Amino acid sequence: MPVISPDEINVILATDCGSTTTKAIMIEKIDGHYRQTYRGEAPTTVEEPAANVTIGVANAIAEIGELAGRKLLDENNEIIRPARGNEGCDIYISTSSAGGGLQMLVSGVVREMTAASAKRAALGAGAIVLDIIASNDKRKPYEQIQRIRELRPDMILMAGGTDGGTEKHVVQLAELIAPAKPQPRFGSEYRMPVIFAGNKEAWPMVRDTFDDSVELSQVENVRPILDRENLGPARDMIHDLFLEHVMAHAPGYDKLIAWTDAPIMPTPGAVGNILKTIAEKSGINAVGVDIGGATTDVFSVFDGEFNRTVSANLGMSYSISNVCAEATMPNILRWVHVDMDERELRNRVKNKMIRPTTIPQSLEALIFEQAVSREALRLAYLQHKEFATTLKGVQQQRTVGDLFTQDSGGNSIVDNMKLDLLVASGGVLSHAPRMEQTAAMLIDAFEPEGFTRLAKDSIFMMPHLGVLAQVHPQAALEVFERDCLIYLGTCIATAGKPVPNKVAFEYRITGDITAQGEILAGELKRIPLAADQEARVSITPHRKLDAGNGKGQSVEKTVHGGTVGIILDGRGRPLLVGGETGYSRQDVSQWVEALNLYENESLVSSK
Amino acid sequence: MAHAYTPGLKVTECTNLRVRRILPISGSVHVEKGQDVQAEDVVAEAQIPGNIFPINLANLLATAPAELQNCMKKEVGDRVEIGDLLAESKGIFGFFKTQYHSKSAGVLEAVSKITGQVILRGAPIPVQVKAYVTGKVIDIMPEHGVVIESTVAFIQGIFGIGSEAYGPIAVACETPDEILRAEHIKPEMSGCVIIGGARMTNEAIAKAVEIGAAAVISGGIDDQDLKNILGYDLGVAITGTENIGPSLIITEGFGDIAMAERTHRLLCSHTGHAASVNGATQIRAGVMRPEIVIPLDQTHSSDTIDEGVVEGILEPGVTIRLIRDPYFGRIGQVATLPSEPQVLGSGSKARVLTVTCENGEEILVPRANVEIIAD
Amino acid sequence: MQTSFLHILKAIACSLSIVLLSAIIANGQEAEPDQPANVKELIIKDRDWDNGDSLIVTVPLSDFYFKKLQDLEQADGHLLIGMSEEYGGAYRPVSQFPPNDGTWEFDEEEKTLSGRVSSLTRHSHYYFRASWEPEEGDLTLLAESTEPMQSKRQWFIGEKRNLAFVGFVICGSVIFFIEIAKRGRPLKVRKIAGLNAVDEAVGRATEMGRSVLFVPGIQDLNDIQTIAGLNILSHVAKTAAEFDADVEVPTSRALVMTAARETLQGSYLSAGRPDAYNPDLAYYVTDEQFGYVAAVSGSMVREQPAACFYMGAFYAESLILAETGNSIGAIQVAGTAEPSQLPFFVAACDYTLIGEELFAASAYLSGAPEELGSLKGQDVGKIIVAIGIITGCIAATIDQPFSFVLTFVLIATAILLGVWWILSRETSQPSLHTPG
Amino acid sequence: MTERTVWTILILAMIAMAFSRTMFDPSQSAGREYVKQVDGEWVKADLIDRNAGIAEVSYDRTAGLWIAAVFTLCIFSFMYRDNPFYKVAESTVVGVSAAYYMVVGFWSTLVPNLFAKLMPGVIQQWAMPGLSPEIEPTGIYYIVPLILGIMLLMRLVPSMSWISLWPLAFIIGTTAGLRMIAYLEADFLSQIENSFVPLIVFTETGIDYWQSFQNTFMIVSILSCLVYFFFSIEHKGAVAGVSKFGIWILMMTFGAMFGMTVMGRIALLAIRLEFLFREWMNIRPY
Repeated sequence: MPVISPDEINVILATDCGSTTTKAIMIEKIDGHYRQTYRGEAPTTVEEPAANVTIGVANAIAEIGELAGRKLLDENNEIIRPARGNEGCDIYISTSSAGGGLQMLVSGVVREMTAASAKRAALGAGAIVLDIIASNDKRKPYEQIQRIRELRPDMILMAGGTDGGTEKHVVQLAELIAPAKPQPRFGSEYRMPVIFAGNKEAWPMVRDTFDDSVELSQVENVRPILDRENLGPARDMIHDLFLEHVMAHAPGYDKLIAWTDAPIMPTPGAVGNILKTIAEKSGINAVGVDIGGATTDVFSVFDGEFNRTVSANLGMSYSISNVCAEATMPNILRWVHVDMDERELRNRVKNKMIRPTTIPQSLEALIFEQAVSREALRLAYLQHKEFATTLKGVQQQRTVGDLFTQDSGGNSIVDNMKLDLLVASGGVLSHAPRMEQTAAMLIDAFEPEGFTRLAKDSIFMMPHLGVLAQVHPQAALEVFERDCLIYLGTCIATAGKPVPNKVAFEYRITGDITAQGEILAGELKRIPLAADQEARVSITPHRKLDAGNGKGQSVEKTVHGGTVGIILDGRGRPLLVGGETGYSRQDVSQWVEALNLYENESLVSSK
Repeated sequence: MAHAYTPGLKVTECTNLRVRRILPISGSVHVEKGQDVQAEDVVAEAQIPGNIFPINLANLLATAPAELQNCMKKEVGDRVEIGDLLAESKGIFGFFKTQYHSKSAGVLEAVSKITGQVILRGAPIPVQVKAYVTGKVIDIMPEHGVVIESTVAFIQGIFGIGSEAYGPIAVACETPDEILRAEHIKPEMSGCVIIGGARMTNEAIAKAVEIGAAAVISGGIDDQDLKNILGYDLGVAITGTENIGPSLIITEGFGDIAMAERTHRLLCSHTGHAASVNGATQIRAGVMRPEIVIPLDQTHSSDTIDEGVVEGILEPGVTIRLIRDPYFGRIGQVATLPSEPQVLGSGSKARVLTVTCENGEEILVPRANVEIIAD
Repeated sequence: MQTSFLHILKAIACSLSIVLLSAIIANGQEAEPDQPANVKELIIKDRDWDNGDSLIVTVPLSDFYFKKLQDLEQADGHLLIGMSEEYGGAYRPVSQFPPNDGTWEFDEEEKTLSGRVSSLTRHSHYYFRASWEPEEGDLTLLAESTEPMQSKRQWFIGEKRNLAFVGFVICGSVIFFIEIAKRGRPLKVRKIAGLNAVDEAVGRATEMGRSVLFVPGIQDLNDIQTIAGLNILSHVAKTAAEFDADVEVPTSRALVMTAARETLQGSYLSAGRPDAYNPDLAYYVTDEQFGYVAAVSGSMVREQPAACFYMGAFYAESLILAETGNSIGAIQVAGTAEPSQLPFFVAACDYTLIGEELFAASAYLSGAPEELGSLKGQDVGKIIVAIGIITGCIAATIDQPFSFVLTFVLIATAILLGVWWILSRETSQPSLHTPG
Repeated sequence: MTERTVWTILILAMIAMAFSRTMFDPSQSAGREYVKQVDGEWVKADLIDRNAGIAEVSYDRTAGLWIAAVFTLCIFSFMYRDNPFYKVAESTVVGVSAAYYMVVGFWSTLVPNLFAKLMPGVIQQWAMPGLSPEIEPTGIYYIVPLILGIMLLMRLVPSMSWISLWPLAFIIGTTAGLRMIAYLEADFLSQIENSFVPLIVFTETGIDYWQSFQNTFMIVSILSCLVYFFFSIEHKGAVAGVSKFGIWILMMTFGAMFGMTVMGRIALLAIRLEFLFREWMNIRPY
């Protein structure tokens, strides 16, 4: 790969090979700033008949080339580098989630401890974790072996034991995995990569347990002592092996690897990378979500702690039926303010599942789909909160005074009150006809508290920027701030259960706009504030509610606008909708009206 | 752009079908290149290593794992039967010996010095791969499988449950819009591939299970009925391992929907012919649709297709089916393909096309919501 | 554990029936026909509803003495009851009137005075004499019994009816709640801080390749705390079995060791890992308190368990154990009902179950209907205590009889509860409906 | 290496000191036990007896004194860390006490309470000469504990170990039953009764405010502690406040008890040190 100094980079080409489409973007240096300029798309060509990923990549790049009037590919369909005049680009980078991305099996001793660390390492590296084998997963050894056999992961990560800790359990796990002889997904052309990131003293025994049929490697322990996690080495090793083994055996990837100027990253890993970089640079807590057809990824950075979860079967097309099964129909329909026939809907859901590419045509279908997405996001976030916890198994240092607040480890580090930025991406969120709908879905599903800025990834270029951040962080940051995010506005909400018919909070806005007033319990109000505007908002909540400074304490902050503006949310947290105690359908209709979510008056009033 | 790629389901009267029949692990192939095979012939066979029975012998004998080696009465590699003395502890002064008699049969595979675990491996599990379609072996992948080619009538369904099944075709519903009810299913259809019309009812499926049908094929199914049959709400469209008796295939979708006229006609024209059916569906990357394969007697000269996704080109005049509400299930012809995206009722902008329905009505739908009915 | 407890329950039932049967037989033997007193002077009756240690002596009095005794101001002497094992033998005084110790009663119509004579031995024959003992001068024999009298034991001791009532209410509510729990009604128990730490502590031990130490106190099996400790052991051991970690249980009583082994085996069985059970892990050390402590803390320092549980009755050893555990960096969870030892555990352990939380803990952990029900029943007992204390204090304050105040307190409580119930029905609705 | 040297020197020095003290103690009482004979029994002699010349050194008691002192030091050595000296002391204590309790159990429980009841004749001849050889009428009932005991021992026979569950159940069951009555009576009713105090104490001159406050505070404390131990209600809202108060009361109690017990422990330590300094080494500050 040619080494170019970052200053000389003017034209950057980035692709993301998804499982169905390959998306390419071009970033150019204009007036000293990096801007994203053109984008192209083409179907991914990993599977038959093309069976060569570079064809799709070339098609997408060709589209950019046409749009930009720039010659990017030569006669052999190879990328022209470096950029010269109106030809070529300086660097080319790519991510990949084609063929289902990187699928891993992880193992650890205690499910909540080393196995959780191993899972975090794998998820952080951008993998989908197929299963976790742990000593206490309540399965019998033969069931575990059966499971290992059934799965066809791309890679296995073994953890377990602190350094100097248990050897017995670690070797026992190895004794389960070795005889099961796991088969890699992409045929038998290569040996299954197995990474050992457990008790280093157990390594010789683990090594003896495996024979030559696997590619065994060792990295530093993910949990050298129980009180500390060390995920970096394992993540790096996963990336290396992903390239070396998994990618290299997918059709056409050898060529793609040769093209790129930076190692290919799994798409979710790249998204996490950019989010982490942004949160670090701006000193904020951020949550990102990518809701796809089959899975929903949630990324969070709280106090510098990065976490990612993949909710494998929560998605809007392939998995839509599963969302309905998990959330149950009544929970979905509580977000719907018009009458719908449940039996009919069930069949529609299944039809969407078997024909996942269809899009809602009628308003009614859109309303339903957005209701489903609220539940999918809510469930995914719930899973994320359960997973993103402080470490478990840490000895507590206590004084006598602590006796009566005996907390244990493993509390969620996700705190909606501390959340500063919520970024949405994925079809149903990005392609919603109105930004208000995106904002409403985010607020209803994630229930942000206090002051939270909402944004959406305009054309899902976070993966590209994630890889770019590795080679050229400055360019990645500039593009992220200028072109990647479309700010929707700021949600201001109070935590706690508001007293019905009482004022939830009073607000006073100064700055580019001025306004003041009261928000009643259960009320939702939108105040327009454009993306380039700023305002100072002061909130005085009811004495039972908390806006960030404690119950009844007022909070003042500067907020940024967006296409939607400021959303003042007096519905309280947790947000209870439906059922007999929650907000009624009438309330939901009022919210729809307040945010002007859907145009069709006849539908809105036909409740 | 005057055309677009859309998914479509193959419904072909006559085609050359190549199927790859691959073993999950390497084994032996029983046929030779050029050989004619019947659908239910076993073409390849492999032995999956047997189940593993880990036994924590060190604990059972109350000895240290390191000493376990000395207590073993069987060597690694020895055959162990149920009740065999597997190990005996040394005891004190030759007294108080503890014995362990094996509770499972297998081959002693390993004795661990660290964990005190002994691993017995049960008898290998044979896996057989059948030919699936009657045809000719055209390629052999040594130790892995074969490719079989056959001239067939080939019909893809949209969704199915259950795995491979074989049987003669028996028509239960004479018209494609007739709902498949229990009374349509006769006892003589036992072992047959039953062809229904529109939705298959819960009772009809129950009857099919009762008489032991090989498969039931119909236009649609109600989600509630599917839930009743499976016993759970299907979340993800990855099927093939269900074991309800007959394999079920729906050709159009969920709800009250008639089977496509052409599909029904094709299936009826092969009444009595042997068919191979596979209900396995996987709607994910690497999509797999259920299929009905009816081998034809004589070799026709026609296009060769591989199993897999079929893509067609959307052009004016092409017959399509609308696959999304509010027009779900309607069939029509592409009238125009406006190149500019248009705003839909939902407020979204999307690429659209206009369709002339069978009743002459012209409607505007997003291109994503149509499906080519291939021929 | 479940199965062994079933066995134990069955065993209790059988043993009880054996004991009852033998008691009935024994009682039948001792019942002898009543000898009617043919001499009329003293009427001796067995006292009803007692333990068989007292008789009622009724002294028929002449008008002279009756008046004299009724008017205490005038009495210039005592009525003395003498008792002897043989007729005409040495009568020793066993009771006198006045003063009235609360057992003496006048009968105006019959002109008699009845009193109780206690601390008698069953099966023994007694003769009585009632004499007048003036302040100065000799005794005057007023009446005597000529036939021997025996005291008899009844099935129930009437005086303890309060106890019986409270016992029945508490046991009844325990059984009631057990039945409710068995019918599948979810019984909520509040979170007990520190219990969730069991998984964490055992997990830590597993990961670090160390053992889990469980000390069930230093008392024998007849201490209820030891039993509660063993109940918690069953949960700890089950968790450990799932994690495949070793639980070491040094005991200071042989019986506790036996019970601990039983518990461990049951836990390993119910965790589906009977092969991982190693009886040697529960062992007897010594009965000697400090010998035991020395051995346990020695082994703690040597084997460095990563998790230590102290559940049961502890005395002076609590601080030694807890400090040793703390020094080796183990997660420690303690629970005891010995008030004097709680401060040490609180100071040195990560989590402490205080007093009754120890007993509640096993119910909370298992969620078994029997245990949850008994916990709920005990809560009923606590309500009784609270009502009793409040009533007693009010009674003491306004100087009225206890039962009188109790009536009012109960009525007030009932009214308040009723109002609360009605109000809560109106305002609150069932929680968010989540079907499926 | 250096550590070992240091410790060797220290220990040798200690031994040397102990011996030199024993040798050169001016009163000749360090490291020795004197005895005198009173009515044919040997009892401990004090300084006066020695001055009177009726005491003599008892070698076996002196050995006992040294063993006690050395073991005390061995146990103290645990304060530094685990070491072989501690292990020796620990094992000895454990072994001796276990054996001791076994013997005690046999002679003070089994023999007089079981065998003596069942076969007094044999026991009289063999172990308890004071016993009446006649079997008591109730003696035969003791066959039941004997059978239960034997059943308990069935644990040693693996195939019949289930039998031992029965006596175990009997023990647990009867204990629970007996304890419950005792508990209800002693802890439940009597404790309730003891807390019956007037909340407002009237005296002849009016209200005794201090006493009233004390009583009220006590009752409120009891009730709030009771709320803390009430498991049916989640600690939220008002209940949380009350139980928090209960917690504070508990904490104060714990603090007081902590102090008291620590004082007790220090006294124990003092006794041990006193033994070492005075009885063993005869070092007295006066």
